[in-house]
Amino acid sequence: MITTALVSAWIARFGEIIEDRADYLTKLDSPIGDADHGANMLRGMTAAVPAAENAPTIDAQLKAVGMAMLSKVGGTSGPLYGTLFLKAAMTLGQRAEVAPSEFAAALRTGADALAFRGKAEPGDKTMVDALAPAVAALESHVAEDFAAAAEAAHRAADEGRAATTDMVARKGRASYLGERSVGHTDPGATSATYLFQALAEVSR
Amino acid sequence: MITTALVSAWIARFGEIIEDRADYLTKLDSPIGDADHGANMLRGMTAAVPAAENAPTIDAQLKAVGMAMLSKVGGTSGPLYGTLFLKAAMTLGQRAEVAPSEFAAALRTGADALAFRGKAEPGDKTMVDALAPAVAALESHVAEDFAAAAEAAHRAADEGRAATTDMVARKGRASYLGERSVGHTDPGATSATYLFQALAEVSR
Amino acid sequence: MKKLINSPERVIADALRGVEAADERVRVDHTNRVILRADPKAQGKVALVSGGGSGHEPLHGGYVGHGMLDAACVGEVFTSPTPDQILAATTEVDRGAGVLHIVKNYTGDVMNFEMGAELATDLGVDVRTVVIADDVAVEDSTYTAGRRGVAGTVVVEKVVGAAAEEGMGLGEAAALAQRVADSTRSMGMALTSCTVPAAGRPTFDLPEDEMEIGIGIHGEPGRHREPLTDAADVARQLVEPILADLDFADADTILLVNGMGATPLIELHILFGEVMALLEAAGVRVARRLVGNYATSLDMAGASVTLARADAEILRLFDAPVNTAGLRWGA
Amino acid sequence: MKKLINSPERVIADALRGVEAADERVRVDHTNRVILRADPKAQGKVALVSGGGSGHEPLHGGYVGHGMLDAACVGEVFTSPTPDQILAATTEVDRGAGVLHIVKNYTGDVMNFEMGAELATDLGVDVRTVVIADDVAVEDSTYTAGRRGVAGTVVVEKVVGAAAEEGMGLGEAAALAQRVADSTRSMGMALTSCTVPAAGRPTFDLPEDEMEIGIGIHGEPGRHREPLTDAADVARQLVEPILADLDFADADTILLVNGMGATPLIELHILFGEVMALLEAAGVRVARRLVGNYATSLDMAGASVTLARADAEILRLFDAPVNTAGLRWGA
Ligand SMILES: Nc1ncnc2c1ncn2[C@@H]1O[C@H](COP(=O)(O)OP(=O)(O)O)[C@@H](O)[C@H]1O
Ligand SMILES: Nc1ncnc2c1ncn2[C@@H]1O[C@H](COP(=O)(O)OP(=O)(O)O)[C@@H](O)[C@H]1O
Ligand SMILES: [Mg+2]
Ligand SMILES: [Mg+2]
Ligand SMILES: [Mg+2]
Ligand SMILES: [Mg+2]
Repeated sequence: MITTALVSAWIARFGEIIEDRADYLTKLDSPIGDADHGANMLRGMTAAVPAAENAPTIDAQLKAVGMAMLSKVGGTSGPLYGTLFLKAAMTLGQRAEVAPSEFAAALRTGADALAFRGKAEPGDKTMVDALAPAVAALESHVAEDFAAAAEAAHRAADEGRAATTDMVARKGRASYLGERSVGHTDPGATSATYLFQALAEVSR
Repeated sequence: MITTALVSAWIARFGEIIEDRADYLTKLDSPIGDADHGANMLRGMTAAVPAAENAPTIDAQLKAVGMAMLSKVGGTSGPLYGTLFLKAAMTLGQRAEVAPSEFAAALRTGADALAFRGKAEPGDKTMVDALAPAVAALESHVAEDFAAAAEAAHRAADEGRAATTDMVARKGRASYLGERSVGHTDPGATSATYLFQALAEVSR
Repeated sequence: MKKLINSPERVIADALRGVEAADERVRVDHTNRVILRADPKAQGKVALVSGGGSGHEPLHGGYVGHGMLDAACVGEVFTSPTPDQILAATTEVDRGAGVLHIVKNYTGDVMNFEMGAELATDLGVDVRTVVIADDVAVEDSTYTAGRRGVAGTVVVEKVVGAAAEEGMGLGEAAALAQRVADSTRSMGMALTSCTVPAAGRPTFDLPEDEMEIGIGIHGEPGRHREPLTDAADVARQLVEPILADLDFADADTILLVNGMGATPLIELHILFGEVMALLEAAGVRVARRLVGNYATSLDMAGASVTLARADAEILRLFDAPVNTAGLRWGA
Repeated sequence: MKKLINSPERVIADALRGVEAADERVRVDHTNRVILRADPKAQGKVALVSGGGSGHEPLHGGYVGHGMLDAACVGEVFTSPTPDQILAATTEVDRGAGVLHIVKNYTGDVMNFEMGAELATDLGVDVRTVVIADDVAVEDSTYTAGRRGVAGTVVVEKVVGAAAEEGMGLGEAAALAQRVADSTRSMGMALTSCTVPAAGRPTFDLPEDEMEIGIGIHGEPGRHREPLTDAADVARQLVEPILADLDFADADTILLVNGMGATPLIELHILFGEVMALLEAAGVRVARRLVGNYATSLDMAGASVTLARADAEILRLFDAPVNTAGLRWGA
């Protein structure tokens, strides 16, 4: 079962990685963006980590993370990560434990809502390129073993992230560059990969 | 005798040296001034050279140079060089030839007027430190041979210029620096040295 | 990075403290990071809310005041404000006649204002939105996020601010805003990159002998990079794409030559002279002119040109009194 | 060197062409390089002439207009204008009531204005001169050229401009100018050097982690150089020497936080907040405030603080309507 303790650990670990990699994310956001993705994510996660820790149920934890992202981040990634967590929270009842399959389905719903909000499709060179394959992998492996599924999700995210490098951006700030966006890895796809890296690490 | 041809040649040669050394003069004016002395002198001499060429008498030539400096240069050096030439011109009648001693006396009068206008004394780290010894040397050697006198004037100017390096500035922009002006050669003393270098060269 | 700040984290909080101390026309809601008129509008008038990432000052906080904005939502540097900031501003300034959101076309700004508007609508506020997309440097195609909103926003805020002050209704004000937005085109260039405080280094490297044509106000790369030329050539490269994009003949226009933040006024005047010469040669009638730092990009050196077609109504509203820190006349 | 110019030689001519095209309030005498009011003052009123080297825009040309200057003489970059420019401006604006010259205290400016005044006096114009020396960074001793005139000049031009507009006579206006000048103190600092176009390289080198305290507006070195600190410390280093130099207690003051040209407004606001906090702690009453680029130094990054003691008359004149490109209110 997925517990509030696991969710707390997941969000805390995601926060740690973001803190560690904030400079790198901002660096990725410099040539094809506006040099703030690391700072944005850090601001959000600084609020999200304690909020998740103090919520009594999983849906309340995800909602707290979503609200933190929505109200602290701004920019493009704030409403998108906010949507991801808020919509995921809505699919779960007020429970302190949920089945792995329910949890995976919740994340898929969140990721779908994010893509809808951003009007982004896989291939547009956005965080969707990491998120969509990650939640798909999580769902398809969740029946076996959650740790393995989380690991598969992280691998899928990372492959999606890596694939953004050769893509022409069609959404967000990078799209202004057209063909010149090729050769740069998308910062949002990278932060999204960390989300699943954190999940894999705490699920081991 | 000093002829209009010699004065034309003198001013033209001064203009050439200024053109050649404008960057250097501006460089000298950077650490202890405002980085414009070369540009200032160049602007003035660009107007002064043809003006001197086209004037029929020596006093008219010197007046034309003075007016060019006064109306084209601005800053500190414009009124000062302007005063030098205008006051020198006033001491001479409307003649196409003057005796070397008259010429030397005219320059001394001009240099005195300049120092008076700038309220500067030798040792203040200004152009006066080159001009005052130069005109003194010119006057004291002019009885012998003008070429030698001009040569002596140039040597005296150059020694005066070199001595400004170790002085503490008490006039002009460099004075804001106080003790920190030590170690920098004064740009105005340097351009004034070129004036006597030109005179020595054309008098040979 | 050389900046007069206390720390990258405190930039916005400290700047808002300064705005509050410097500008008697406004008050600052520090919790929500909203700059509001000290002397609110009368009941029954449409209110204008704008905002966006910081770093573009005086846009938008410097345009809060009589005849222009009622509130500006202040995001982090180059980061759009959040929905709750927008909600707070919107409910605070509503005088029962509805609120117009003026939003620059960036994915983040559009999404956050969308969500803020939804929340305000849920609370019964009548909200309309106009999205400004005046930057001709970006191709407007389905393959991009669309054109960026840049300095033309100032013209929209000025004209519609005057209309709202006169009592124009929400629907009409939104339509007017759209009309001004549709009539406005901009194009920018950079000599140097900006440096985001939290990033600590320049967003992009621009060699000492190159310039970037078509730059965005967040340091987003432009159309292309090329050797640095002169003011006459830069003027041509900014004016030509604007004139190619919209017909400015047979109309009065408002011209804004805008500095990116680190460009001295003397250079903007040189550029202005070149732009005017080109527009005269092209037969464009310039009826109103602005030159200065109106929509900046932190410490970027560079400039943009904005041209707006202006009919008699737009000119009259542009000329109406305005009393803000960034734009003031007739009051 | 990265500048929006056509060539270093053409900077002033081109900028004047731009000023003429941009500002309807003024006309430009291109031969003499003088910026004049388009709509001259009425006969019988004292006229104000200022000027100096270029590169400090909007000082002085941007302050020509109703309620402030009648003419500004435009020198080359950082080079005082010449006597014939000053003569031309003075005779052109004299309305029979005499002309006040407002001169920043630099050897070149003082000498050229002196000679210009002599020439004008010869032609029968009644000329009085006030020399502004507000920069506390420089020791005022017989061993220096005296204190520099910097941003405090704006306050003098505004206050005396209003008085002249009201019809104050020449002697009284000169005395008022002296009184305001005597009540005004400034102190500046730089994060980076400026680059004079004709020089083509920065006037001084300032390492990436250092700042210069006490800088002049021509890039003249300051009091000392030290490691870059934060806005709170910079504010303290600018405010303390000002308060140590003149007693600002028991008086209203006018506060100007001025940008050197390349400092973004967001940083000036941060500095403003820190300055206000210090002044409040010191018991100084700030009655009027300005923040922005008012007296610049080309593309220098940095800022200065100016504080002026202001009695009721000075405040009233400061508040009087002014309509210039650089300062505008009440009109
Ligand atoms: N329309 C969109 N849909 C989904 N993701 C997007 C979209 N636009 C941008 N993104 C993602 O947002 C990331 C940038 O986030 P961030 O830098 O925080 O916001 P901003 O671009 O507003 O500065 C991009 O790297 C990309 O992954
Ligand atoms: N009071 C003075 N008397 C004589 N010479 C002076 C005085 N002040 C400055 N100078 C000279 O003027 C030179 C600077 O000239 P310049 O750079 O053209 O003018 P500015 O200082 O106005 O920029 C100095 O190097 C010095 O030789
Ligand atoms: Mg970004
Ligand atoms: Mg100089
Ligand atoms: Mg951003
Ligand atoms: Mg000078």
